[in-house]
Amino acid sequence: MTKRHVTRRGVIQTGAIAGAGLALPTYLRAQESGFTNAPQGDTVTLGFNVPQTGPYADEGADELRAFELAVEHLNGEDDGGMLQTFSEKNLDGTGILGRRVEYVTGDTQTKSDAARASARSMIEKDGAIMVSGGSSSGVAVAVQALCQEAGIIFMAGLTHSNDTTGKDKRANGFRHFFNSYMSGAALAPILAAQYGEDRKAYHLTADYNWGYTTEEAIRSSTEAMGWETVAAVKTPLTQTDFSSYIAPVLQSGADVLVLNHYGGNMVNSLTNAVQFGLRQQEANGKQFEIVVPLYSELMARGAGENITGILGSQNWDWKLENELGAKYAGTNAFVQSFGEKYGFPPSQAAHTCYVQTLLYADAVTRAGSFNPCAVVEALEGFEFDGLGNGPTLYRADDHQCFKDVVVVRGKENPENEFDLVEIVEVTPVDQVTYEPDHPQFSGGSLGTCNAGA
Amino acid sequence: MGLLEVKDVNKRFGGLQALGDVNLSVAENTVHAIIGPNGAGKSTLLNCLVGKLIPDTGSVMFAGQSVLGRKPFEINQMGISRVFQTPEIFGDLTVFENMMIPLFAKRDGAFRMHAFEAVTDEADLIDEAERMLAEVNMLEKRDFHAGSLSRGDKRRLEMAMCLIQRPKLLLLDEPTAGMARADTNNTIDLLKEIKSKRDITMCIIEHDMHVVFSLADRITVLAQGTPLVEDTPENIKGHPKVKEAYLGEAA
Amino acid sequence: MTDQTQSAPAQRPAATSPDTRRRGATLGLAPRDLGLFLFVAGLTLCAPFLLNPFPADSSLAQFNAGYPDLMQRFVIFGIFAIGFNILFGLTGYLSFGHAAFLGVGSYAGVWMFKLIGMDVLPAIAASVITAGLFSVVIGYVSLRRSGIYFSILTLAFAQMCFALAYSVLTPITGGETGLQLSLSDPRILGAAASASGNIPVPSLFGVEMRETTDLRLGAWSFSLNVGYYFCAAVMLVAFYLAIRLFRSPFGMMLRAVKSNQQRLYYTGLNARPYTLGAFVISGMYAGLAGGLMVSMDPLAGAERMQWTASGEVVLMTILGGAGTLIGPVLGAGVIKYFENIFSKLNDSVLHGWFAFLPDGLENFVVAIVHPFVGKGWHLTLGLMFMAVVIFLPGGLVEGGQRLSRLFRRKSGPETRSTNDTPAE
Amino acid sequence: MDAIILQILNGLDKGSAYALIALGLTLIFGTLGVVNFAHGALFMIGAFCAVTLSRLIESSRTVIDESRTDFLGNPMEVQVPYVVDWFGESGGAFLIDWAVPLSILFAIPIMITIGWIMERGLIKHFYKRPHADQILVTFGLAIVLQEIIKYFYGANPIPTPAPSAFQGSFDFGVLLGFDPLTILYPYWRLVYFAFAALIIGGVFAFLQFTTFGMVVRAGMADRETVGLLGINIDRRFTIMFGIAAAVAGLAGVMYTPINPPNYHMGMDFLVLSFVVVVVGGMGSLPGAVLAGFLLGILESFASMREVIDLIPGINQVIIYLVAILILLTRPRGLMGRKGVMEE
Repeated sequence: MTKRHVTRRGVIQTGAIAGAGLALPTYLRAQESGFTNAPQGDTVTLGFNVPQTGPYADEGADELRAFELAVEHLNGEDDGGMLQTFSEKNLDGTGILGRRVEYVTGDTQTKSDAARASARSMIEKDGAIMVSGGSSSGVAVAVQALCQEAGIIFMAGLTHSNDTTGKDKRANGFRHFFNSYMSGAALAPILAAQYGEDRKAYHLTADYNWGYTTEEAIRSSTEAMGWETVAAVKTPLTQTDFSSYIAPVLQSGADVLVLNHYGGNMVNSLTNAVQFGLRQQEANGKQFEIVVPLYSELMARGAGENITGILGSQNWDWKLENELGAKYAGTNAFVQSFGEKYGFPPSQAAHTCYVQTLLYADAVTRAGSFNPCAVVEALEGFEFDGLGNGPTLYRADDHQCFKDVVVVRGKENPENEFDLVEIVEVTPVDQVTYEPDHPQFSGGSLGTCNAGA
Repeated sequence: MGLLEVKDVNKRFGGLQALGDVNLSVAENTVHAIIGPNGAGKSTLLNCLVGKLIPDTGSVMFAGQSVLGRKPFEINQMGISRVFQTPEIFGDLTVFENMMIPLFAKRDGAFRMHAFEAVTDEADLIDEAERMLAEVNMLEKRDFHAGSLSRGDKRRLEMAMCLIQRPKLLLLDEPTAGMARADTNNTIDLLKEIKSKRDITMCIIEHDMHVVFSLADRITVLAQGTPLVEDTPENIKGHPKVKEAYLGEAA
Repeated sequence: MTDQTQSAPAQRPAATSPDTRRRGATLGLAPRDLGLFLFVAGLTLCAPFLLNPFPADSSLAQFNAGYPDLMQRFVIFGIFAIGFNILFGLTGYLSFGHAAFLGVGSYAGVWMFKLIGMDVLPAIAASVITAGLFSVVIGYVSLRRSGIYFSILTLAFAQMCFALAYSVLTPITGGETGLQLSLSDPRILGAAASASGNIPVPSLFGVEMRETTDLRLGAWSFSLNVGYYFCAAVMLVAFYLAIRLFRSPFGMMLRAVKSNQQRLYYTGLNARPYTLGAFVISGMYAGLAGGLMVSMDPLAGAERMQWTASGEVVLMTILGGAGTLIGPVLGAGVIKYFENIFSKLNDSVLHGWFAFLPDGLENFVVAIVHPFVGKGWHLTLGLMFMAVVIFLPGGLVEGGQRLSRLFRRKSGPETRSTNDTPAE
Repeated sequence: MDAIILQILNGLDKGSAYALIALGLTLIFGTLGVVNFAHGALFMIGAFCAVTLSRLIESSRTVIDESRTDFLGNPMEVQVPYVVDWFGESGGAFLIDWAVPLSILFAIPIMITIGWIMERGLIKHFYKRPHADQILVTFGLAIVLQEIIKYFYGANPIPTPAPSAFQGSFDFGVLLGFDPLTILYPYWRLVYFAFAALIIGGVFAFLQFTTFGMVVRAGMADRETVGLLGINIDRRFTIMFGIAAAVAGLAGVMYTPINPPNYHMGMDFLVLSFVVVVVGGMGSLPGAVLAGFLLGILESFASMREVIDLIPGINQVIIYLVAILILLTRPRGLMGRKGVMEE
């Protein structure tokens, strides 16, 4: 084989023990295969990089449960979950391309440095061929860039910032989760329908990238509906008490408060807003309302009954198929096997991670190769169904999935801590689709796929 | 003209007049003692000499230069060393290193970035340090942690650290405070020995008359912030004002 | 805050610098220091082998740390901790904001990659210089106070750096996602994109930092990585300079600052420039570490400036042994090992290890171990901090000393030294 | 004007949390000279006392309700709290509703015990050790406590609402002659402020007017002398440690309705509380309280839209900026004593 690329990894086998060396399994990367971490022997290793410490540890734990479930299903254990409903029937429970799936886990700590360290150890030490997971956009973007460099596939977990498939998109990275723009586009018409078109909004925005893109998306969509934005105030990431940001809201003339917050910030700002009695007030002759663009069921649990009646958007909800019918097939199959195994329904973070794992496995199978470039080709422009979101497209231009977006509202009297939201409506995919060169996503390029080695 | 000339120094702390019109002249190569009852202003005066306090009015001249407004390290560089009431040494360093630091200060000034030279290369300084340690009978303890020395040894080390800089003036702040009689006598002998071996001016602030009369060439008696008398030890001994000041305090 | 002087009840000989006169110095180091330096050099050289003691496919391979990323981290954080120790170990000034220098160093490095080209030397130079400039300013202001007041000043500066970098300075720092390279960067002295259309990777005179050779010996496999050896070489230089500094008059002055500032002033020395010097040197070490970090992995995240990161280097230094030469490096290694190895042990790995046990017992053992690994790795780390500081007051170095004393005692009482082992 | 009054209220409220934590911290840190990185963890444990008590009160027996099904289609399990069995519907509901205030009684003995164990079992041995060692051991302890809580309660925040009587807002503006609905302030936050004032006043009164307090104050000023007088200052310091832990714990209990507690809330407050204590001045209890309120109020003002528009990012750094300015103009913070933790 002629070496076209600069050698990044060579293999020296000392002659005397070359025979023994050849018998070596997964750990080694084979130069000959032409791509990083080509599976050796009869197994293939996937890397699941989730927050296991820090504020998102529970979300990470839920993602990890989904990954474990996906691996079991791929290996033909358990009931197979969404494999039965998936529109592609290539996966038959014999692993991926006949290789048994193994996995390694790591802790992102929700810090881009730690996440990259953990991902690098999966790549360099454990020979992972694909890395997935994550619970924040900072981490997703950082790890995606790393996977691009190393020449392996990154299947993003929960990451909602436009940047992941916008200015920071990478050829080796794929996102199934929806994004800020889609939240805005999905929410705006429903907000207008529920609260009227003559509304004045006050934004509190987390002062970092994800907050910026979310605020921009919600503002532009709602303003297009006729809403007016009274003010937008940025709040520090490390803020725990939002009282001083909430208190002036009523006096500002606004009648809707939009909380562009996630996780702990969202729990606290929402709790504080309800504490200040905003929901009981009237402003401009209308009932005052609060909107949380990105709902996380897990974190919503922390806000308790404060979420009652609050509108927001989700990538998926475990009640979809029950309430809206067979279009969202796959949902029940997944909920069933997840619920059987763990005793409670899965979160949207779990769902997206599970689906990403299956999509990767399927792409490899269709491509007939673990080569990242072949996988990229298989995933680009791929249309599928039966994974819980209805018909979905993996767009080639930016590696973003396009599917319906669920608009939810905090339930009045939740029966248990897993049933906190009710589905209000599903915004069809057409309404949330945008051009690849949309200004909110401009400034980056995919580059070319990198197979490493 | 003395080596140290204090003129009309006043210092107030709030309503308290700590020093009032202090005039003092320390002649070169003498031992000058400043005595006085508690609260007489001895320590305040000393602190004015070394730059820790700045007098409200008056002047302090050392070898023809004013020390006022200078920081302690600058005053030291002018040639004044100070021995503290409780020995101030570098407790975490070895005895040997304690000796090297004043040597470097003497040679290199208040600051020099000698980060990549080796202490062990300074053969001349090492010899000098060891000679000095030998003089104060501490050579065998050169590699001890200074913090672990006995109080007497600490006192001797501190003196050695001051002397190795060859100061023109050595200020001693109650060098025998809290010492047993034997230790006090040892210290007196040490100081006498030091004095006999070199030209040095000493200014001792002392409570203990025994020490003062054993060592001093001249004595200034301070009371309530003002000098009462300045004279030779013989004359001070029977001076009525002195008796009054001390007895007055006692009564 | 300085370490309080502990006066021993009895007189005892010094624990430091037994050689006060140079005898047969090589490389400007006394024999004892030279020995230490060669020992460390040997360890770093052989690290890829020493850190991979288990065969690649054995169940204990999880404990292998000999992969490029972690080895690089060991030496980079070693540099960071060595530098921190120059300030804290010698002068006793406890900075709680040193991560800021690592952070600005990283940003400077990435900006060099973006603007100039992918060679690591300009990037590292820019990192060191930028961190140095920051530390001059922050040090000049903070050193006006001492003790806890100094610590809080440095903490405040670093937290400001972090908060601003994460938010309003996003155009310069990349904010939440970190500062990263892109295909549209100018890179005036290099190519904007590699031949294959990807973002080029950091290199030294054309040799890519990530180039790795896998060496297979029987069941074992060892990764020899260019980046690691580059970092290791830099660390050895940094370590060598630190030894020289410790043994220099300057280092002695710094220890004098810690021991008794009053005496220092009355000995004719100005402590302020000495402490500032130490602060800037240690800031530049931090910048160097930051520059190396982005040279190995060209992304700079704001979190590396957070107080937790500053706290981490404090912990590394104390854990290893503050004021000792090798301690901080050891501390850095231990903490990074925990972070990267223990966090990756999950239940399926545990079941793999204990598979030989009967089922019930296996589950029981896994359940016992489970809280301490994987997502519980923090717990193990916390327990280790407590254990070390309770049982080994001088940090890991003291542990090593106790072991070696024990060993010496066993091997022959006549070699027992009355001296405490020097603080290395 | 109303906006300013609102922010002063906010500042007093934030300030009471800061002051309470700083008060406990300064009792330990500024007086015993122990750098206690575990103090934030004590605050967190206090909050989880409230969580635990609510859970205990809500502990239930499970009844299968055949008429409903759960998400997997199995018969629904319904939880019936024991207190409902014991005290009837309304009595049980009342207990559940008032869980947080009730936790105060529950938390005091627990926190004092924890503080006592910490001091006797661990901190005592570190009084004479270098600060570096104190940092390492208390940081280790903080991590361990945090991880234990995480192991049992998870990483997510846990909602612990205030009693329904204290939900909603009080129209503060009307008292001051503003139009109705201009200055609304949540009842519970007002309760928190009053509670903080009470605790702070209590601690000061205790130190000021009891012999115990006098000895402790003397011990703060000069530990050795008091020791020489034959007074067992160590035992009193142990009790002080218990009190400091209780103050931190109570601050945590009462904080739970304001923000749902999670296992790392202590770490979130840790750095801030150190800043508050140092800005107040080492060894000064009034300084710590004053600095707490000062920083709380300044933080509130800095978060106003008008201020942020004027100086972008000011809300991110205000606390640190103020800390730097104060420490540079006043060498020992607002009311610090000379020589405490200056070396």
